[in-house]
Amino acid sequence: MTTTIKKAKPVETRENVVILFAGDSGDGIQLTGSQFTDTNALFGNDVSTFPNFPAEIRAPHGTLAGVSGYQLHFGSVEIFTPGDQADVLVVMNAAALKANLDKLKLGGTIIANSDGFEAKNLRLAGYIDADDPLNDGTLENYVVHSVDITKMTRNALEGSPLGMKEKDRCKNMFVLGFINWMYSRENELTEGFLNRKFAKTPDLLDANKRALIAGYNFGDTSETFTTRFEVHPAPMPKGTYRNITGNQGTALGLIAAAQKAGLDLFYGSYPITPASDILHELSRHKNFGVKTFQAEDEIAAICSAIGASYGGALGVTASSGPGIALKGEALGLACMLEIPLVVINVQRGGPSTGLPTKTEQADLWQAVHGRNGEAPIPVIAASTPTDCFDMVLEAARIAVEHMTPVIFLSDGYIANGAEPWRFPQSKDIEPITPPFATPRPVTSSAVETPAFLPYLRDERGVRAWALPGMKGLQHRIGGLEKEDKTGNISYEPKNHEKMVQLRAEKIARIADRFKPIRLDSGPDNGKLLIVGWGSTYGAIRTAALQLQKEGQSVAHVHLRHLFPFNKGLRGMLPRYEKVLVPEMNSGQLRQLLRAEYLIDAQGLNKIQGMPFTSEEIRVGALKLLSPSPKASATKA
Amino acid sequence: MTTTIKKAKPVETRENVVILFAGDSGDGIQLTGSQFTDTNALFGNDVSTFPNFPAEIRAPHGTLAGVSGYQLHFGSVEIFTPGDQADVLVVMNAAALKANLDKLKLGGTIIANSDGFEAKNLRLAGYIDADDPLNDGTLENYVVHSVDITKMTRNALEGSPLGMKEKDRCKNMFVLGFINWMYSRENELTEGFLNRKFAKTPDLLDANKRALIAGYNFGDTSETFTTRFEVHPAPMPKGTYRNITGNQGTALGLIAAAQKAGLDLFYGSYPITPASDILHELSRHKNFGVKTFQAEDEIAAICSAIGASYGGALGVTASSGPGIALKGEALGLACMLEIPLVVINVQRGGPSTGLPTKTEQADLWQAVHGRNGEAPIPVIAASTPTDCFDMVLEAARIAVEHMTPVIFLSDGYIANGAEPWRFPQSKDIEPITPPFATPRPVTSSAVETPAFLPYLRDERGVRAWALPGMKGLQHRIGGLEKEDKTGNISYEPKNHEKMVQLRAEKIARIADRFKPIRLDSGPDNGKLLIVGWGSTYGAIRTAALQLQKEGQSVAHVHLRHLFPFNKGLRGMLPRYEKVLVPEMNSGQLRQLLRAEYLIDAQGLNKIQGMPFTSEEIRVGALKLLSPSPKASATKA
Amino acid sequence: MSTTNGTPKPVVTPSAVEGQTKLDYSSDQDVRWCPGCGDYSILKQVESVLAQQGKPKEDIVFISGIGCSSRFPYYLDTYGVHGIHGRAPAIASGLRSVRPELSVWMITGDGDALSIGGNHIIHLLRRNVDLNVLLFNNEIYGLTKGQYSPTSPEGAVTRSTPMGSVDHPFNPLALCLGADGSFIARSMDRDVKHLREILLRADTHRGTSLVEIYQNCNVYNDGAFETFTEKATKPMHTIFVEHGKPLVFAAGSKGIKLDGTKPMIVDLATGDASANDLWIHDERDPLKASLLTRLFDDPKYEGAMPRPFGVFYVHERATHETKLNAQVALAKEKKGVGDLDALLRGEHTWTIG
Amino acid sequence: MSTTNGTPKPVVTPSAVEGQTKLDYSSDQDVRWCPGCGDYSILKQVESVLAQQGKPKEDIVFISGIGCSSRFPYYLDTYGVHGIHGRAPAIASGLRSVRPELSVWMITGDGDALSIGGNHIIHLLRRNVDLNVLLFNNEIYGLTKGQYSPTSPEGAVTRSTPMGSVDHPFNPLALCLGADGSFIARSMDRDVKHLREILLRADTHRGTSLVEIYQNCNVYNDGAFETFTEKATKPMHTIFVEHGKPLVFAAGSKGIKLDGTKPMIVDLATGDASANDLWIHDERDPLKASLLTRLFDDPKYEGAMPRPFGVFYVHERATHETKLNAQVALAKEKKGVGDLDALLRGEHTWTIG
Ligand SMILES: Cc1ncc(C[n+]2csc(CCOP(=O)(O)OP(=O)(O)O)c2C)c(N)n1
Ligand SMILES: Cc1ncc(C[n+]2csc(CCOP(=O)(O)OP(=O)(O)O)c2C)c(N)n1
Ligand code: SF4
Ligand code: SF4
Ligand SMILES: [Mg+2]
Ligand SMILES: [Mg+2]
Repeated sequence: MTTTIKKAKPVETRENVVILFAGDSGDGIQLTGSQFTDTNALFGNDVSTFPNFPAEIRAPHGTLAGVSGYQLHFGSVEIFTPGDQADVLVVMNAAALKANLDKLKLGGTIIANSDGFEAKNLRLAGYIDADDPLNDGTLENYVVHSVDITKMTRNALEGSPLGMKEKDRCKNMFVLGFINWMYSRENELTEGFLNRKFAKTPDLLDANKRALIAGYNFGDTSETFTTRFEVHPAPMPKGTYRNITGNQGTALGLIAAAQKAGLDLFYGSYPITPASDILHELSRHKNFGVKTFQAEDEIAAICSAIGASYGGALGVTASSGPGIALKGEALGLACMLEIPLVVINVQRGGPSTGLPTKTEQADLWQAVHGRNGEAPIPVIAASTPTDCFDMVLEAARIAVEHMTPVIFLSDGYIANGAEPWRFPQSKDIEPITPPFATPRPVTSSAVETPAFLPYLRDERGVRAWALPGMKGLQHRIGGLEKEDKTGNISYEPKNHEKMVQLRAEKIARIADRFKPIRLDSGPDNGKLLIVGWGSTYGAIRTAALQLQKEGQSVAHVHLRHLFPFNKGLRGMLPRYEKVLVPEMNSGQLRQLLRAEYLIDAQGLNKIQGMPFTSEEIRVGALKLLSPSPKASATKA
Repeated sequence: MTTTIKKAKPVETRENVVILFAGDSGDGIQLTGSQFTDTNALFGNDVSTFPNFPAEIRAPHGTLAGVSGYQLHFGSVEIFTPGDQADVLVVMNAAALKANLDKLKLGGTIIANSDGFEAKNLRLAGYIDADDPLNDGTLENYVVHSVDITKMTRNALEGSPLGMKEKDRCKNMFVLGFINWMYSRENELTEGFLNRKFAKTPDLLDANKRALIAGYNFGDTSETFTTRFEVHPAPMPKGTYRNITGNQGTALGLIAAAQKAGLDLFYGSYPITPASDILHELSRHKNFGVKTFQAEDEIAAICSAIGASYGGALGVTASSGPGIALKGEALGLACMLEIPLVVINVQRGGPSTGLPTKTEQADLWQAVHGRNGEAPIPVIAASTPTDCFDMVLEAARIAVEHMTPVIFLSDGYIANGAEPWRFPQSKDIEPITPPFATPRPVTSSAVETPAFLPYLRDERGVRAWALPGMKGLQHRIGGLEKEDKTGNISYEPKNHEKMVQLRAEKIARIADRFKPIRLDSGPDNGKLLIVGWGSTYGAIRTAALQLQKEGQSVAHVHLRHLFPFNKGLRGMLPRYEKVLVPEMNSGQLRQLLRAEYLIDAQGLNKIQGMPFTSEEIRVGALKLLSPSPKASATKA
Repeated sequence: MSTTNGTPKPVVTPSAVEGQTKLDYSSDQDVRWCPGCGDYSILKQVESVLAQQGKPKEDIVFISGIGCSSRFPYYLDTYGVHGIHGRAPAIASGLRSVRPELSVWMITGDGDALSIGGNHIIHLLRRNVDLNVLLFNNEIYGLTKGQYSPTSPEGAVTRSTPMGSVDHPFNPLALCLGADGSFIARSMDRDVKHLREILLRADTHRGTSLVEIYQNCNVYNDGAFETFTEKATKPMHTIFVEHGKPLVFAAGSKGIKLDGTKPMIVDLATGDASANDLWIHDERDPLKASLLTRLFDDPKYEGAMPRPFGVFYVHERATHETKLNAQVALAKEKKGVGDLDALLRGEHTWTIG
Repeated sequence: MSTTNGTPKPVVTPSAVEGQTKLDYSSDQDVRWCPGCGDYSILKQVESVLAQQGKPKEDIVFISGIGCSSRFPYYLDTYGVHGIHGRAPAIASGLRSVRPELSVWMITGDGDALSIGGNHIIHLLRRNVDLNVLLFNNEIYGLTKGQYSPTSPEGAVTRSTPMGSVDHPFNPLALCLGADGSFIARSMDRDVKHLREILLRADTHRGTSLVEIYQNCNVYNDGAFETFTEKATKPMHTIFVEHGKPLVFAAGSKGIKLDGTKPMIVDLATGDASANDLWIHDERDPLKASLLTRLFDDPKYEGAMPRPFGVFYVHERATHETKLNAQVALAKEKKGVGDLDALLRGEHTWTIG
């Protein structure tokens, strides 16, 4: 059914809204958030989300450790981040409030489930002698709506055959219904979703729908809510859109690459947060010839992918920092074998096991330098959820066409975050051309056949891909140094030096195919260039545009190729007085830039397992532009 | 017995001599070489050696792949390298000649075992239609002595009960005896060695001695050898010396460190060339409380060492490039746990399996950057065989006193090379002080005890070492991010950033204890500074001294601390117009220097699995000093 | 810390350490497993066993890998290392080599021990390092939210196998016995009395005591073992073996006898077989033990053999650390305690000036 | 390369590929093992088996790890990968997943397979990937010049154990059986006829065919197996088992019978026991197979059981790649061959402008 919007209550228009849903891991917060996201996206808003999961282990209900959050930024304008601060904070219990209050802007609105503020909840949340923040004035700087969501949901579900526990699980639908009302959105999309999800369990379907509608109607009827809001569609480029997370984008990009190369996709992986979802997604698409192999460990994962590539598939492996650390030796082998391989690192907080569910960019050095011997491997990074699709496709293209392993860097922030995607048409994706060798007639005796040269190179320094089964091309390859052209084992000093150089040149030449470098925004020379990479894109772009509005001479370039660099960078950097490199690490890209271009690049570093806010970038840039006390130094 | 030197034949004095012994792996070349080395060292010469093993796999007799070489440089002057070119080349067969002729200086002397130049040998060595180089004039630019060593050895052993095969195995002793004569050395030391080695096999003892003496007497009596040579003792610093290889030095340094720290030494390792000899050496010294554990793989090796350190021993692990690649994840754990650990990398040719028996310096990036997350770990490199002792001791000292893993870099060249060592007295080695925590009385109930703070730090940022068994200090540590001081798991954003900084500062502060940086030679400002690290020391020092003799404004500094750098470097580098960084890699230290100091350091890179010759360094430096056609560009 | 030979664990009577109650061994950290997780009951039994054994807390170390189960050490007020995934056996081996007097427990999961840690486990077992290894088998990867593990049955539908797993699972105890483990046992989270007994046996055994514990992950693999744990089905589908006792189950109504090497179920109620014909469990017989590990039928199938629980096999052989430390002692005895100066000087020296 | 379901290996008669002689399968690289190394004879037998099977060279792949043994692939004119230490099983598993029609052999050593590669081997065996695995067991690390390996006997004095090894060695076949291997066999370099037979059996088995081959390293561990290989001692110390035949040895003068689960040697010459009483070898019986693997006495000891050679166990079960590819086929059949555009568009879309 479709609820009809009574225009009873006044409607205010907003350009953009940041709403943060928070509750117990069990409260279905992620679902509420993603449903509201889809609804707004479908409506035509631009959106950006940031799901913030509790630490891997599920904590006791009601504790701070158990709080799950979902932040959504939607608007009638272009959106690049989930928003620095929330306009509205929806909390299902006391812990959710305590954990997220600092993310709400002063004067912001709090919608609290009063039932989650019982003495017990307050104690669990660590409110000293269980003072109820909803009533003790601590929230006087905010607009607080305290609603007994639990009770109202139960009422709405009277007569339902469900047990109390199951009924209470519908709370999140009540909230969603209410928020839909509040932002003048229909329940339609969610109803469709529920119809599919609970097709086999009519009682649950009925209950969830009733809660959803009850929430909507509550908004309509309740006295406490006097106004509702409207966020008009955003002026997005014409086209058809869908919503997508970074890990979905990565999975789809891999399938597209394999299809476009005419290869089977082999994905050898060992589960690890936050990379596992790529495995989950790919395992659902076997009808694309996708073969997923859950290996016994990360070493077996990459080695199985190497074996698959040797057999003529697109071999891919993925992990996060600790798992990538285990792949170093095999990466060296792939580099020696010179076969296609895509290695995905969905970065998380480190070092060691670190902060598995938090985001970070501290594996760049590992990607560029983390191997024994001279083992150059291209490194590519995605900057947004949708960019994951484009960049992993680029990684696969380079791997296959240049016969080399390629490292693709993502991180927990964009891997789990979602944004609208104007997905491409298959036909518009450029095909990938594997440099297959051409089989040769076999003669009955090996002696007579002129030896096949597996390490003969074309003008780009790329060798041919000879697959088992191809007649007359039998050859042996391995990790020992090879003789030029023949690939036979060779310890000859000059040959070793030559091979090291040939491998290095092959990788260096890949830069020849890159598109000319272009600024993301700003003047092509001036006071300050902000150089970013990876998931900091949205925050930097927002800050850069803001600074430009403010009349500052600031430009922004975002690197997708971390190794080799885009050749245009050499000319671009000197055109600015200063260079700022914001990173969620201690300055790893900065170190690479300084060594390569001998420029005194400055760092803006945040290592908190949380993405930058655009304000942090703006302040950091201002400090560099005019080291004045004005721009208060929010140490990022 | 002692042979008396008849002064019958004229004796010429030489300042220094480079002699290269070469033959089949089976010919006992390494023994001949090391015995002659010891004899000369004992006599008082300065010496430097370079054993050059065939590829791991034993090749068919007489083939090029099977050639084993041992180069010795000894003199009455200071010696820093095994010598660029040989004065004398001793070859047991045709393959040995073919493989090594290019290492002999024009006009040099060849002593060839004619029996090793039969048609079969010539074919195996790849001499086209088996032309005998000894007679076809190819050697006209050299002084050739063709001697049937096999026959003469057999003659000398007439009547010995040994079989022909065993008799022939004494050839190397004949050669040694002859060379002893040629350079006016006694057989004494070798006789003593034989007495010990063959104590239980009198026949072998007798045969080897007879061959040794026969060789000596042959020199004395044979007509073909008209002169002998004399190399006077070198003016070495007063003191008592022994000969030592880098791997021996490393093993002894570890034992010394453990003794000086009052700890047991636990060495967890998995065999790999060229690191295995450290394991072999240590396993012979269990009476020092040394426990060697041959783990199932490199990961288990480092983890067992971590477990041992946790238990209060000095935990050490070692490998070479490919094995080190496997230790990255566990290194991150050690960095998080903040416990002592020494990780040794005896570098070899890479990438991947690469050139296992050849030398290289291409694992520096891996050591400094090769981990996930922000995981700073001190990196120290040895520059000569004896320096291995000092530097691994330094590594252990830092590991224990600063509670951190430390990476110690050696390489195949110094690991197997030998030089005289003026070994220290135990009492002169500064003690190492582990920062043990002090146990506390236990009360019967956990609740009452004030919590112990395992991550409380002293002024250097170092935490205390609390060992299992210490009362009242029970605590739990692991790889997840920790709360400051308590060490409890914490995902709190600001805490993470703080911990990352605390760990980084702790490592940075280690530089406070370094001795002031000093030049190895040359003026403290000028045209060119050569910055070296690791095993290139001898070649660079020789070249630098030579260039200074030639009046060039060249200085040489050699880095032992690769991370953190010696603070003095910042002031030193700008005092020279140019900086040259010779490395057996593509420029890894150069990259680190450029990033840190923004200086346009130039590289001189050789990646051939072979050490630099001092001439290569000299020419490289001259090119930079005056890019003139004169200094022919021997591309290193 | 200078080390001693593998000294026997101090056999301490409960009273030995004054006034230690069970609570004593639990730490101040709040336990963070999902409500209802089988891990809680295992933690409880371990605490109770520690209390009974009464060893001083500071002489006990818990070492784990990564996984829900591997959070275990944080909850005990002993020394503890939460290691990296799969590597606990190596960490523990190093520790015991240098501190053989400590009591060391290792906590691991089916993924931690049998997937990434498989190699370390089998080498641990063959070396026979003196540890109590508790393998929490929930047939799933819990911490990473529900992928199949090496013990998940073929066809298991999990987050990484929407069409069902194609991997034939390990028979963990068969594998451990194949690796020459010296103590092999199985218990379950739900039978706390049995679990406690087995843990006690494990703690007293000198060598690697491997205990597989069926543990319910009520979030990602709920009920994986219910046939063995639930009242209704437990009697018919489980058999609790005890040394020297015949193999009887189903409340004494059924037994297992051996026809040569072939186990067969016999009915004891209908007197057509008597207890004397039955297979008598002998913990010391490696051959019979391997037959026991093969009683691994899927209970879903008609005529499935009951799943054995208890101590399958015990074999006293020297531990790795005992032999290692004995060599050190012997070396010191033969060569004398190392003299650093003699070592540095070596064999040949020469003096200048 | 699009892949097919695990198609049965083409059963090719020797004549199938015209004029292929044994020599045909050897490459142009000169073999670089030490003179006298046992590896030579194994290479010879493999070449002969390849020739007999007569598969096209380009359809054969040899994959190895690192070690003397692992140089093997270079010497054959087939496709080959000389991998990294211990990881050949993973490389081979990936290859077979995407190319099930190829014939893949894996060459490994006791260190490569059982030390660093132990985990991959046991997972390979449980998954039952269709490979012929030749495990060259010389009870030493050859390539790194003589350290002890996981199969070296306790007390072995090697370069890394001057006082003798303190590690209890693996019983390789017991371990492999414990990992549910589907084909378990043992042979030796010196008995070329037997070796050849076993290799043929291995090549025809569908699944992971694990063949342990006793191989003499005459440089670092000479004579490790001489009791089993030398004329004088071989008869008394070896027993060659064949399916359906009684366990007899010592030139028919002795046999082994089973007393329950206990093997005992009986004398056939003195008629106090007859062939009928003997243990009849049944390749399909996993329990008996595990008893066979336990005949592992050190021949040095009085009354030691003879060491069995031959095929211990064979079990036909679906290979991993067959099941994997079947799922792909099924998915295509059910959902239709993937349509990229449909995938990219997903479930909810909206259009602007
Ligand atoms: C090197 C590495 N790889 C992967 C992971 C991710 N990971 C953590 S625990 C785990 C498996 C957990 O399963 P199990 O061992 O059965 O423990 P459980 O959670 O079921 O108790 C995995 C794959 C990791 N932390 N480190
Ligand atoms: C990662 C890694 N670790 C260690 C080595 C060194 N290594 C090469 S072969 C080998 C063991 C060889 O023994 P085995 O597998 O029994 O083969 P064999 O030489 O005896 O045939 C070792 C330790 C290596 N190459 N790579
Ligand atoms: S996920 Fe499963 S195993 Fe982990 S804590 Fe929850 S219930 Fe226990
Ligand atoms: S070292 Fe041993 S195994 Fe290796 S080639 Fe030589 S004899 Fe064979
Ligand atoms: Mg589990
Ligand atoms: Mg071996």
